[in-house]
Amino acid sequence: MKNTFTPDGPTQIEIFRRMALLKGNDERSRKVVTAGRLVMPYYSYRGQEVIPAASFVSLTDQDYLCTIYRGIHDMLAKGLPLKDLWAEIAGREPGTCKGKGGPMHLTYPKRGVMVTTGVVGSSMPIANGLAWASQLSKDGRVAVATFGDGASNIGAFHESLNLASVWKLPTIFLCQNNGYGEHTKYEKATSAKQVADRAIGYNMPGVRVNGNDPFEMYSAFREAVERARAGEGPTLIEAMTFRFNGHVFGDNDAYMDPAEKKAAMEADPYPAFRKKLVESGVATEAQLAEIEAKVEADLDEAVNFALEAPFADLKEVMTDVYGDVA
Amino acid sequence: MKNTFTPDGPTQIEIFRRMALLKGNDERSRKVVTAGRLVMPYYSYRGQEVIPAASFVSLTDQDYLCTIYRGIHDMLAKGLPLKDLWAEIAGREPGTCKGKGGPMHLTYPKRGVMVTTGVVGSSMPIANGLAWASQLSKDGRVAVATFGDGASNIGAFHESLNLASVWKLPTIFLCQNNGYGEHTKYEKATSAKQVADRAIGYNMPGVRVNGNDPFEMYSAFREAVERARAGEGPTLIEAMTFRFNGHVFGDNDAYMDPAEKKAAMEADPYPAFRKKLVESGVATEAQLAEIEAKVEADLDEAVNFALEAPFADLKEVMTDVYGDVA
Amino acid sequence: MSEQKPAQATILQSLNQAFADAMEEDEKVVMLGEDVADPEGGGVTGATKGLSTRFGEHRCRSTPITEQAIVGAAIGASLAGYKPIAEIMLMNFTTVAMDMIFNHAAKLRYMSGGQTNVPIVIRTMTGAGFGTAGQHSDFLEAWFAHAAGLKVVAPSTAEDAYGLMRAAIDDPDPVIFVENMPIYWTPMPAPKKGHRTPIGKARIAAPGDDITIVTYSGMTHRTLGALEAMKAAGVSAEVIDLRSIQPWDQEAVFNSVEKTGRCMTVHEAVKPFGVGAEIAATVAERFHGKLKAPIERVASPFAPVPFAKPLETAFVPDSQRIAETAIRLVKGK
Amino acid sequence: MSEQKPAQATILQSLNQAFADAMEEDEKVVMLGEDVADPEGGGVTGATKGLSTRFGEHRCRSTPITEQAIVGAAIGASLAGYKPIAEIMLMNFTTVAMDMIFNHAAKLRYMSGGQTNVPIVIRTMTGAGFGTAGQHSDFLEAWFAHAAGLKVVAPSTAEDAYGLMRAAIDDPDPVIFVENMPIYWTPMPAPKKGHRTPIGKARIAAPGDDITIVTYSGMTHRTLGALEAMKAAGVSAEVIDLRSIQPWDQEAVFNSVEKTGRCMTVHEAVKPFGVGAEIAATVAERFHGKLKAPIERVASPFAPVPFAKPLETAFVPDSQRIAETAIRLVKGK
Ligand SMILES: Cc1ncc(C[n+]2csc(CCOP(=O)(O)OP(=O)(O)O)c2C)c(N)n1
Ligand SMILES: Cc1ncc(C[n+]2csc(CCOP(=O)(O)OP(=O)(O)O)c2C)c(N)n1
Ligand SMILES: [Mg+2]
Ligand SMILES: [Mg+2]
Repeated sequence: MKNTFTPDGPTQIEIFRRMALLKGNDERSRKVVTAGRLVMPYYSYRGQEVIPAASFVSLTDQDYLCTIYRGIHDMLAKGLPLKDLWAEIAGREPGTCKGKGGPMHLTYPKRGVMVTTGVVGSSMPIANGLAWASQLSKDGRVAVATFGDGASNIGAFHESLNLASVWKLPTIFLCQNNGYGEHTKYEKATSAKQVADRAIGYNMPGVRVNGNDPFEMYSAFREAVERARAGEGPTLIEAMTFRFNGHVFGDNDAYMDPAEKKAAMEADPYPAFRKKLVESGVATEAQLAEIEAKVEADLDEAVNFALEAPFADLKEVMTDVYGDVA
Repeated sequence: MKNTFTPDGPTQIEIFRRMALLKGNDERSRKVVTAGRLVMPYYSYRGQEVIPAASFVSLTDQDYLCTIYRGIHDMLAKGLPLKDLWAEIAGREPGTCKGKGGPMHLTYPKRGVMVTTGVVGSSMPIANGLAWASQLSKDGRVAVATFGDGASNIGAFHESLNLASVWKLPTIFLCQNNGYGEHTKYEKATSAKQVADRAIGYNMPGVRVNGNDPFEMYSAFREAVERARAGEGPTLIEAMTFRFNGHVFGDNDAYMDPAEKKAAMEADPYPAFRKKLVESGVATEAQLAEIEAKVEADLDEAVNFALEAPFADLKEVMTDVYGDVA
Repeated sequence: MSEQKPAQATILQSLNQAFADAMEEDEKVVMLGEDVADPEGGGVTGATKGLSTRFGEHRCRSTPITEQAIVGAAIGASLAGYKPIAEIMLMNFTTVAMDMIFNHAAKLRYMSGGQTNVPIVIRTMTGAGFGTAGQHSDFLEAWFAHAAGLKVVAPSTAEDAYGLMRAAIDDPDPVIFVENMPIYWTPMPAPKKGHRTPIGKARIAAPGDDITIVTYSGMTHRTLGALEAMKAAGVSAEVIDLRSIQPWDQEAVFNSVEKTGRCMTVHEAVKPFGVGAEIAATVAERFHGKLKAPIERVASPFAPVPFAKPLETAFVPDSQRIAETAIRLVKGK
Repeated sequence: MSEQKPAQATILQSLNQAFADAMEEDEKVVMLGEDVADPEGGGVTGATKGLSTRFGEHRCRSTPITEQAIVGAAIGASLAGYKPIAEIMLMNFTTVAMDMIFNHAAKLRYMSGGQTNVPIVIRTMTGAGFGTAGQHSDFLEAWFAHAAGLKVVAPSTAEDAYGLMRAAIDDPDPVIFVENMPIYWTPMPAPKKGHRTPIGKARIAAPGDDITIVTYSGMTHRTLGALEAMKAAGVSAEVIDLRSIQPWDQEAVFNSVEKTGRCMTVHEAVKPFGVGAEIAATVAERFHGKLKAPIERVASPFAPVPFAKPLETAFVPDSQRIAETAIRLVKGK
């Protein structure tokens, strides 16, 4: 299938920049956790960077994102600043949520990161509401819900896709199919040959793409965005990918076929895209190295900032429960 | 499409007998309610008789049924005796549930009527469990969940069809599509062009049939039964029909197009099938009249029995909450 | 003072009026739920009749039967500045949407460190009396009151139905709005346009001296209906209609018990772990050593709601039981 | 008596043993939940490890992420004579399956007039302490205890984890089995094979004279951890580990309060409308005029669980707070 849209040179470089940021951030996170400098449940997204990086270049800061516990890549690609991120996952006061949300509930409305949920499937019903608001306000914003392959089996998925379709909402349902839900393989949990097949049941466009191919991903997502902005309703995108570090960082991969994992890691999209950019002349090696160096420098700064920042006062335990109570 | 199975003469007559029973019972129910002899929320199924009548002739008493508030036709077709039914809907002690369940929660395990639910969609997850039990016991029983078109949009539908498919359960999902959920038209609530389309998303057979045609209904359902008994897994059947008396008996039909209703009532499957049986020589007019007379006589007996039966003792309010407590 | 006969309205009419007034005043107020728009009848009881015709179907929108999606859509729209009123037809069906209500609506403000909030109203009907049996009549307000981040209100009068609905729509946080069907159609003094009943403030439904009876929703009327029998027995009860359950008006209850020295609670929800327990525990702690009688809780028995009319009638607390309990507490056995 | 060092086991091991023993003895005992079978690791914490290998994947079956379907399948299989143990990984996710639990599992016996029953166990983990924040740590036992037809248990020891699990599997009705993660891995005296802890019977975790502290689940250990500080202050507390919350052992609590004349409750769930309210209300009513001090309820503050470690730590009641409360109640301010 030919891609409908192709990112131009600067966009390709921007996609790469976001991929580098995401990859660097994941590696740094695992390092900091492994070193014991920070304690948190960490759901590594390493291997899935292309999906949000190549998709969200087609969004504006005003567009909405509802993501999940495995969603830090989504948020960064949507523009969540590193310092706010790191202070939050370290539980510190200057974190986006004053340390009260943590890695599973990061929120940053300034860049449209509206909800991060720890409940499987629950990003979708809320994204519809944001999309409904756009439709009411006629402001052209789209709402993206990301979720996993496992989440495509839960009731909230079904209700959300149906409502989005009958209401013609500008919601984009972005399924990141990494082949597993926790330790359970796709085939053992999901009856659909492919998640994209389910779109037929909602009379909406559904497409399976290679989520590790920035060009395919860019095109499919941009199509969905244009459709949403044009008032033509929702799209279901199933982006095929793989999580390199299992479900939660530190679990052992006993449930996984080692060969499957090895093959996936050898097909790491990051070096592949990097190489392609240089070979096609879109970017020079030096340019890309500079991007990567900048990521590392920014990470140094963010991590230091976060780990030196204070925790919120204990009275914060009781604030933000209600808006009208001190 | 040619029907795979055709009911033989005696089966046709049995289908008619059940249709006559169901139709007679609905008419009697509305009469008794209208006369004020019995007070209950009544969800008339008039117009939908063919679906269970033509389907359940392929079931045994050991097969399981989970049905809904609009499900008295299903139960009667599954063998629930009239006296037990009437005593229950009258709230009397000899009712199937001692009067504690009422019309929305009739239960009669002796004939496989395992659950009647008042919550939209909730027949399906439980039917799967009964089907799982059959699979574990290898006793060849099938479990039927009936539900409406509106219910096909709720989360429980999705979760149930997916689980039934990945577990290859002998569950039959029988959607009675009467074009409305309460006052909302199919198109306004359901994104799928047809509910049957959703089967693709579960990689299971899905078929839309004319639920008012006893032959089509018989064939489709029997196919599903044979598939289930053979261990080949679940089927989704969407049976097209119409409810002649709106959502709950007594509501006004303002939300309905009068022409639509008129056309549906003119296509009443009952007189049509009756005529066909006589014309094709399968039954004589006298035979059918006798069946109908028997239904009326049985109803007379059941209604009188029920309305003369005592209510349960007030201490029944506190029994059957737990099994180990007096 | 002039002796004008006050205008009458039912709770149902007052709710409808509250919706219309709020939608008129603020275009951010929107409505969604099953059958709520006029082509679908304006709600199964007509509570939302006329709204879609007047304000457009985009602002009063019928949904599929899909409670998770309904509450989710309300939450999402509220995050973007709207003030949605979501109808979950019956309280038992809130169970289908419980994740959206409890894990999301209630918590997004907190988990986001105050960056977002969820100003939605979830209205839901309940109450025994119509023979709808085990899955259509339960009172679950104690669950919602146990959930930090939610508010819970349950009016018993037309004025408060209006006033609390307006206050709930104004409120910056999610409010569970409990409507009791059996009192839907009773004519009562009509609300004034624009009236607000503050959330968290109780109402003294009847003043008295010997015992404080704390109640809410439909049971307020049954408690008031018990006053005559109490009076005949020489018992003067102060009836407090809580109106809000989370937060509940401790000050009003304390002031009353200070005066009466006795307290009992009345609700239709089953007794164990119900709202009465929180009130009784709080009052008992506060008035340790000062109460003239133990605090009793009148409530439904610990069972699902039965269908059969005599059983259903016996299930719900009635005025006689309320009166007997109050008299026993005041006069001794 | 011989002074043998008793065998040790963790709650996790004891649960695993209970499953294995029950499945061995009765082929109708089956298990389902996310990742419960061995190809998926035998449960995220290994609670069900080895079962599918030993008894077959048909009897210990991994499911999709689909809690309504999980509980529904358990209900259905139980109606056909099986005794399913369903895992809902975390207590917060029971919200997704609440209709199946509350409207169906709890009520089918009643609504069918006793023709059917639902002998299932729903196990679910919870508890703050692992930085999993607002949607993974809540205690919702008060909700389930408010639902007629359900039983609710929450063990604090390895013996009771085993004994209550066996009793729950035997039980003819649905049992919500609450597991507290922070005490999963603590070695404790091991259960005896076949042991049953009767549902509804409390355990005196420590005898004492001055005050009765009613608690359960992980908070039992924090309460026991407070005894030393109490002792130092001259306070002797009787600690009652409820073990069962619905039904709860009123007799044991009453006997103790009869002796001590004082009572307090401790749980991790938030305070308002929590389990402590029911206990306090019941004890206060029963001991009207006889208590030497008001009944206080130690519980988590009325907020979601925060992520940041210091805040999370401050959120959960600790031994110090428990000790201080008990000392204050006994010794006065
Ligand atoms: C309703 C619910 N059930 C169970 C869980 C526990 N859980 C957390 S992540 C996860 C796996 C989700 O898999 P998938 O949707 O494929 O996303 P992935 O983690 O692979 O990105 C599960 C079962 C949960 N968070 N919510
Ligand atoms: C979860 C839930 N939401 C709402 C209702 C209220 N309700 C009862 S029947 C019904 C319509 C169902 O329509 P459909 O599934 O098409 O079945 P039909 O009544 O047409 O047979 C609704 C909305 C309910 N019972 N359960
Ligand atoms: Mg996955
Ligand atoms: Mg219908």
